[in-house]
Amino acid sequence: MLGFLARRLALAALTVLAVVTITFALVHLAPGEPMLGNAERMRADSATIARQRARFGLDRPIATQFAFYLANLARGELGESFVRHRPVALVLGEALPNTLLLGAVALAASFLLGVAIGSVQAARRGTWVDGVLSIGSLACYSTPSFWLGLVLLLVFGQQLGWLPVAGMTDPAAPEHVGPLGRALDVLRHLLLPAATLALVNAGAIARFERGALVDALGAEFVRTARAKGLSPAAVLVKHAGRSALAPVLTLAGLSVPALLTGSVLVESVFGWPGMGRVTYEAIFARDYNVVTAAAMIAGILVALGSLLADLAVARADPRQRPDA
Amino acid sequence: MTGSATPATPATPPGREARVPLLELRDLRVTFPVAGGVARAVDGLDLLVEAGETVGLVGESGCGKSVTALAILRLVGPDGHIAHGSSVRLEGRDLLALPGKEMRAVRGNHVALVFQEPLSALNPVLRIGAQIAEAVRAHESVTRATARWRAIEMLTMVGLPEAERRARQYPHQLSGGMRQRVMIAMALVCRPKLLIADEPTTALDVTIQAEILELLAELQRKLGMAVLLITHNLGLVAETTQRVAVMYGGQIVEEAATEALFARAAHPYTEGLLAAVPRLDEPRERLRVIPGQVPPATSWPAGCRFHPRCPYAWERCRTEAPPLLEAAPGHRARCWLVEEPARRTRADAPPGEKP
Amino acid sequence: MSPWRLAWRRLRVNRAAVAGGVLAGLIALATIAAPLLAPADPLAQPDPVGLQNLPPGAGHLLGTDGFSRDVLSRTLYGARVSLAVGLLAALLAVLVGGGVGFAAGLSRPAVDRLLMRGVDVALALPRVFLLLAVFALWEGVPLAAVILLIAGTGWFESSRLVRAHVRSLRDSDFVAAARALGAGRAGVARHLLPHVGATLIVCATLDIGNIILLEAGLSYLGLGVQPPTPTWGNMILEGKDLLFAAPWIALAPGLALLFTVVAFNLLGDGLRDALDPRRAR
Amino acid sequence: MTGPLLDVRELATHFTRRAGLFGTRTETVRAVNGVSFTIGRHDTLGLVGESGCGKTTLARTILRLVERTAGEVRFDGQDLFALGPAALRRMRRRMQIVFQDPYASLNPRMTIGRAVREGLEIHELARGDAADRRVVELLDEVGLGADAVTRYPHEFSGGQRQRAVVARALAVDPDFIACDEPVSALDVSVAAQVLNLLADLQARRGLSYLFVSHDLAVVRHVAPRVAVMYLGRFVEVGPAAEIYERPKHPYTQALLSAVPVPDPKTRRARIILAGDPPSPVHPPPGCPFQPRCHHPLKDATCTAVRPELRELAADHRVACHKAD
Amino acid sequence: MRFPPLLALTLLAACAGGSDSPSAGTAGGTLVIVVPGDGDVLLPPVTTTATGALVSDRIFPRLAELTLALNTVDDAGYTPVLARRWEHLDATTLLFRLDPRARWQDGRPVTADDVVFTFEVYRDTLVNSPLRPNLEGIAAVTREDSLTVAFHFRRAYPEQLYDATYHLRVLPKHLLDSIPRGRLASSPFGRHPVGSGPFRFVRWRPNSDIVLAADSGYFLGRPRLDRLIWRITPDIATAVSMLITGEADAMEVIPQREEIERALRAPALRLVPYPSPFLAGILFNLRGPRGAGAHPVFGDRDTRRAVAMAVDRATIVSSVFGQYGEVPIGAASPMQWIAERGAGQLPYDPVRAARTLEERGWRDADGDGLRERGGVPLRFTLLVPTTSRPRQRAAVLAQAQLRTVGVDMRIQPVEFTLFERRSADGDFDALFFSRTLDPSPASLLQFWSSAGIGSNNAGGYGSPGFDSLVLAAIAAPSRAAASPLWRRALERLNDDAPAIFVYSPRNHAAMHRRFEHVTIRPDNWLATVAEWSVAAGLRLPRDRVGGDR
Repeated sequence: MLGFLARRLALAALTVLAVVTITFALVHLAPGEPMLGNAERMRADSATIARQRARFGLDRPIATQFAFYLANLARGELGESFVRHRPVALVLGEALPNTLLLGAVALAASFLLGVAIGSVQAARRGTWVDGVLSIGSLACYSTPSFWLGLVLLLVFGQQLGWLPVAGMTDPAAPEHVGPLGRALDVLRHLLLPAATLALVNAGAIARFERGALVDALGAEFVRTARAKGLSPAAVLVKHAGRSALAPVLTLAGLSVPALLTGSVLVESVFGWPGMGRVTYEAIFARDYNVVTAAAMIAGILVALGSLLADLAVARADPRQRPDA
Repeated sequence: MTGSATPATPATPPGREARVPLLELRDLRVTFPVAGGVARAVDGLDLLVEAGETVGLVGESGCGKSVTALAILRLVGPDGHIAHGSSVRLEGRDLLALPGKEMRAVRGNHVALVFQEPLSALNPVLRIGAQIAEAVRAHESVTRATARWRAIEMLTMVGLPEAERRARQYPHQLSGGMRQRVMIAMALVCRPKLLIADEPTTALDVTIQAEILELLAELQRKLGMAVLLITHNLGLVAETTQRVAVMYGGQIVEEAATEALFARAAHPYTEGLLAAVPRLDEPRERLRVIPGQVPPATSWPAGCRFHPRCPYAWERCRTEAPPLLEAAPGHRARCWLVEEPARRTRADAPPGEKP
Repeated sequence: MSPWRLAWRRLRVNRAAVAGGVLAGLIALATIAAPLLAPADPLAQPDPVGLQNLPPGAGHLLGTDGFSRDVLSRTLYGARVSLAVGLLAALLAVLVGGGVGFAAGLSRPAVDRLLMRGVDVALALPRVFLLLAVFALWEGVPLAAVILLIAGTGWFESSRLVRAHVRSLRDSDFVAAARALGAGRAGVARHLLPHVGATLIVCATLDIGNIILLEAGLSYLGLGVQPPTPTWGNMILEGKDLLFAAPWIALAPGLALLFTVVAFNLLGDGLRDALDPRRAR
Repeated sequence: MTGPLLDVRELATHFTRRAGLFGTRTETVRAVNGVSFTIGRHDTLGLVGESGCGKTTLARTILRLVERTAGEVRFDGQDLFALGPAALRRMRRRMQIVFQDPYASLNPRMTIGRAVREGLEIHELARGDAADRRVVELLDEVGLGADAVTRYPHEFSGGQRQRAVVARALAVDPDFIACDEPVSALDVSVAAQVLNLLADLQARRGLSYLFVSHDLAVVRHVAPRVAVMYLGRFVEVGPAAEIYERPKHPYTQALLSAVPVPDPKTRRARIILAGDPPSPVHPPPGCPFQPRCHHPLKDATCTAVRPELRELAADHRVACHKAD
Repeated sequence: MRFPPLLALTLLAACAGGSDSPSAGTAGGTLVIVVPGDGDVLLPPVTTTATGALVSDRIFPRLAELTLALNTVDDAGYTPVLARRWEHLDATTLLFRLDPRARWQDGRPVTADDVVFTFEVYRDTLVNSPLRPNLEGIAAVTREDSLTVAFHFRRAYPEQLYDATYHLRVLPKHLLDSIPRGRLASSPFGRHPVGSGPFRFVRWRPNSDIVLAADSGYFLGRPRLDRLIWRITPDIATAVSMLITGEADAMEVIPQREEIERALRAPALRLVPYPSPFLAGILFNLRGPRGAGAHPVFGDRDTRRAVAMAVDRATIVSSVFGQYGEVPIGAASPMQWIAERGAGQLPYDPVRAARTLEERGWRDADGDGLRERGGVPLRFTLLVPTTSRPRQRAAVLAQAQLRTVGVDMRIQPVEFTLFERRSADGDFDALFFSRTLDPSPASLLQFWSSAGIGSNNAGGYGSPGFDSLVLAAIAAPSRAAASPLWRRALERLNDDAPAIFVYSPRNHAAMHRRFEHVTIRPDNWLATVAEWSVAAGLRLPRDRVGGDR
């Protein structure tokens, strides 16, 4: 088990190093200047720019810069944002929990929803219910998230007025509402963006769950369970469902990149103060340090997702436990 | 023996007419939709099993014997369809007419199944103790702890050492023989009246097979249940059953007391089968073979289903489907030879075999 | 009957797959025939004041956009880029992925492990993030480069699938038999290629939908193919600002996108079922 | 030419495999662990054993489909493991193999004709029309019609496929065929057809067989000499009549006693073995069979010293300290 | 909460009279402003974002403020803020007397030292304030006594007061002195500023919101509103939705016609029009590649004029902005006082444009509908920043119009920083610029004079005649004297057509109807926000939270 973890962590570290290297090369080799970021009001002369470049070490050869960057990274320093004039760790540290909240809720919701839909489909396979849900989940899966987000915003935010259209909290709300009130406020703001991400992802999970369940329902142990006299629900949930869990968990773990991608689009539609937006803005502003660090965090999250999926699979399927 | 052409009802052992048989199958028909049409996997099958006896159901792959086992418990769905007019009676109760809930009360409780491949028949992600306890709780309102205790007791009974520890293990952590013991424990934990064992030892090595057979015999003695043993292995049938039914083409083609059948097979298929098996006890230079292949279940031949492969077949066999005919008391065969025994003219030479 | 024809038979009776195939075919046909079908020049701006943002009606079946351009014509022409990117990138991705996977599957363990470790790492790269960075940082990336980049970052999954497939087949009895007959590596490869081909066809079909979505997402962020050339992504982008005022501008390409992706997914699912070796027995 | 056709000496084949899903341990499977025997021309050696005893690995190692760990295999005097690629390829013409599963041993995407033709082409035995004619001849020899040439494996039954597999092996006109459980997957009536076919071919072509099976009755039927294998080693080798009538090794005895005989009149006492066969990863010390041995004389020697094969009767050798 | 429009108006009228003087009883209200981007740092000299400037401007006041008339030349156009009075000692010295009541929000008085310190910060190259170039006219700032500072100018000119007050927002020396100048932007102070203005900093949640509260100790009187909240929402459609649902109250400008119309349908919203400081157009590069020689197309004045005449600016404005935009008269934005009617750009005349092009040798020889000369096609590439939808829309419209006279204009959307870089390097054929102009027309000099070549005059237009006209106008002592000079300068520019001035939006701030006393100064739309209020009867729950906490 420990050996397995060590190997996986080594692989994850390798991945993160690759991400950092590629991103670093990408942003530093690209045309454009970070020091001109948001320069509409900035009328700096070339000497000033040169001094700024020197201050951030941008005048040195790229290999040297990379060596410095890695050295700093090893000390846990991510550098400073050129645009926000703040340590990158702070900039991303504030945004990351928000994205994690959104992503985790969306992941959990999409998992539950996807498994539920897939289960109903598998239980009613071949019927019109299956057909309708099939088309529905395929349509969800095939819908661009930005588009779905706008539609949900229009319907539930603007037309029906049930939910706030943007932001993570209501900054104008009274501050004496207490922790519960604040949590409810966040929840209300969370619903639409999380639903957007969850619906798209749930489409994928439902399709997968249905397939895994139909396979499992054809397995001999399901026949055994039925021969024991179990009810169809018990057979579906306890026997087929349990054994279909592992592949679906894997898929859920692997959907971390998709959620990260979705967060870039969805966060800007719903004004969610998360990492996707910070990253997107940083790319355009050529805020090198933020871009590289964000890529690194994304890489860590992706690696973590697949690691957690593996652990969850080992939990769900005793055959796949390392000590089995 | 008369040459009566009237279809015989399933054999009822003499002296038991008054009693309701444990299991009675009448005109069982099961169909499956397939790409090329409809497969008639079981096609008019009659079979009786009395309480406490061991009956063998023998046949080669594709003859419909496993489908029969599943059909008894209405487990052929969702693809399989049990035709209207079929009847499956357990102690007189028509199982095919039962509502779903009552049918579930029969499964595992009155009639239990043991399958061929214990590794795939056990749920890989559940502990074996839980899988057995689940069977108890499905039929009896007992506490979780009681069900668990019953499971461990049953595991001990099937000879699993360290039952308590094993109950916490998963199927993949057991050997093949142990897995099959678990399957048997699971089937018997509710003390069923009938155990249907579908090729229970085929996936096992011969030494393990011997263990399991001993175990089954012992448990049958202890628990007094009837066993329907489904197998392709004639040796197994000979050693363990009292009565045998041979299946071919979705039907019973011969049925008799075990000794009678092995002593003198009435149906040419049974005869061919016995001759084709390499024998440990009496080595032969050359095996007799049944020529050709089993026809697909979508298109059984007209007349006798075995006639294209039968060395004795004559015109009548090609056109008229024979019913089960009584060749001797308690010995029936689905063959016109029963009526026209003179036609069983065959030299020592095996039937026309392709080079 | 050959396995391909069998697969074709199975595909033909799969209603969802047939619907997907027909839809995909119609979309492809409409794309090719866009100059014949489109009622107007997709770039023409007959009257950007008087005829702008017209709702769907007799003159313009799907209305006009903010420039008075015909939305139907633009949607038809927009399919060209979306489909070209989807088809070409998917094709390229599965060819590269298939090649690497095939090579890894047949290579010595050391080479195989090296290739697959590389793919493991690559799979964990945040793909969209990197594409975003490239398209944002380099201006005016040409279409060919867009296709190459999407394909170049999208072949890892298929290489893993193919490698796993090759591995499983490599240990099969028929390969052992071929080796016993004296077949060398090329001979074994010849045995395996048709099997891998089936995997690749399924991969590619399912990939098309994903890539079309990806391209739309990038276009939506203002990257990728540039105006006035219509693509579904940049049409949605243009229409997005007017989503509330003139919803048809974004709705038309959005639905076209949805239908296309659904069509290719249905077809891909059907192909997978039809080509499944487990069903080939 | 003198000498045996096949001469196997102290052959051992071990596999290293990664254990557990995550492959953090490695373990060595001693599938074949020091086996010697010979097969003459027009001769058959039957090899029986239960699953996992190494019999299939042995068959594959002899054909060099698997690389050996130790020992040597001489075919017609030539050291098989000393051959270069070209020489090995020439040698393959003379040795062929028939597998257990006729479904798996034919490429489902290749016609029967192409499968049979493959060997002809590789060894340039025939081309063009001549090859076509030869394929039809071969198919005819195994009892398949000429129409099989253009058909695919899935269109045939198991028995027919096994005939096609035999035709493929015959195409290169071999001297020796390793038959690895050739009829285990077939129904009784069909198995008899294939067994008869193999016997006919041997008679007609003067072939030699290594006939591997778990079914003692089948082996008795086809082989004048039989070897019993347990945990990677031969425990008993000798003439069939000797072994079946007077088994010396307790394992052979148990094996024979366990086979059900299709005759209700003969009831014999089965010897029930204790426990399961040990894993070939951790073979027990001393005699590999001792943990399950029921021999009344079993003692400390059995658990300490591994018995070698010793000749107890003419050509009848047994690896047991206590056998007599 | 929404109001029926009639009721809202009535209430508005009813309350308008009574609440003139802010007192504790009538104070209240929360203004939620939706903005597209987050701020960077809340420190006026170093912020480079619009949000950073808008927020920090509320915390850090100037010495004096322009009145709504935006008369930059006349000293009477200013109202006192931190400086109670000012006087010209001589032609190059301006003396400010600070208001003794002015206090920093930590209680310390605002002193002359703070002003001197402020000037040093703005001028320091290490600080690298974007506003530094605007202070070149000021030689030094000196402390006369604790409440008096003197500004020393290099030359005598009419806009000295403007330069001394407009660009500088006074900073607290006692809080900033210890911070190295190069680190000012990244100092914690920039995230938790302490100023001397009407609003205090409360909270900043990155990418989410920034909250300011009324400072009850503000020496010029507590603002009527309790709180100002900026909500950061990058998506314009979402932002407008927030206005409609009432999640936000105000937005500086809605950039597209369709969105404006959508907002107008919301009964609780009204639009407050104000002249735009904004000007956008197509700038031609007159220089050849790498600044050498003349541009093959735009080096020729007649060709430029022809291209300009081929673009139907009125149609573009109608299409993109409808009634919410206008065609500028030239290089001045509508906000600037020199932008009075009379002067005008070249007319839209495609026939004349085509004729001119023919005369200059640009003919369609190969019949593809596009002109060429000597085998060289009449083709150029227009850079448009990806961030601006209106510019992209206008470019696509212009592209189609130019095609009809045989000019092949290719649009290349480029990411904003790259756009800036290529603009600065002169690496373009043409680009779609957009500028927020200062109230003072003097800023025209840097964009169009020969002296500006190499910095802000990206197109390389240089005309001695224009230069001398502008210099004379800047030196003119009054608007009346300067006006004809400016007019001639603008006409000169239009005749030479170094650019096509395509649009100025007619800005409309979106505003919830419950706010009253709303006036908007075009150069800084929240300049008077301290005077805005919400009548007690119209208050929403969020208006009753209370201000000074």
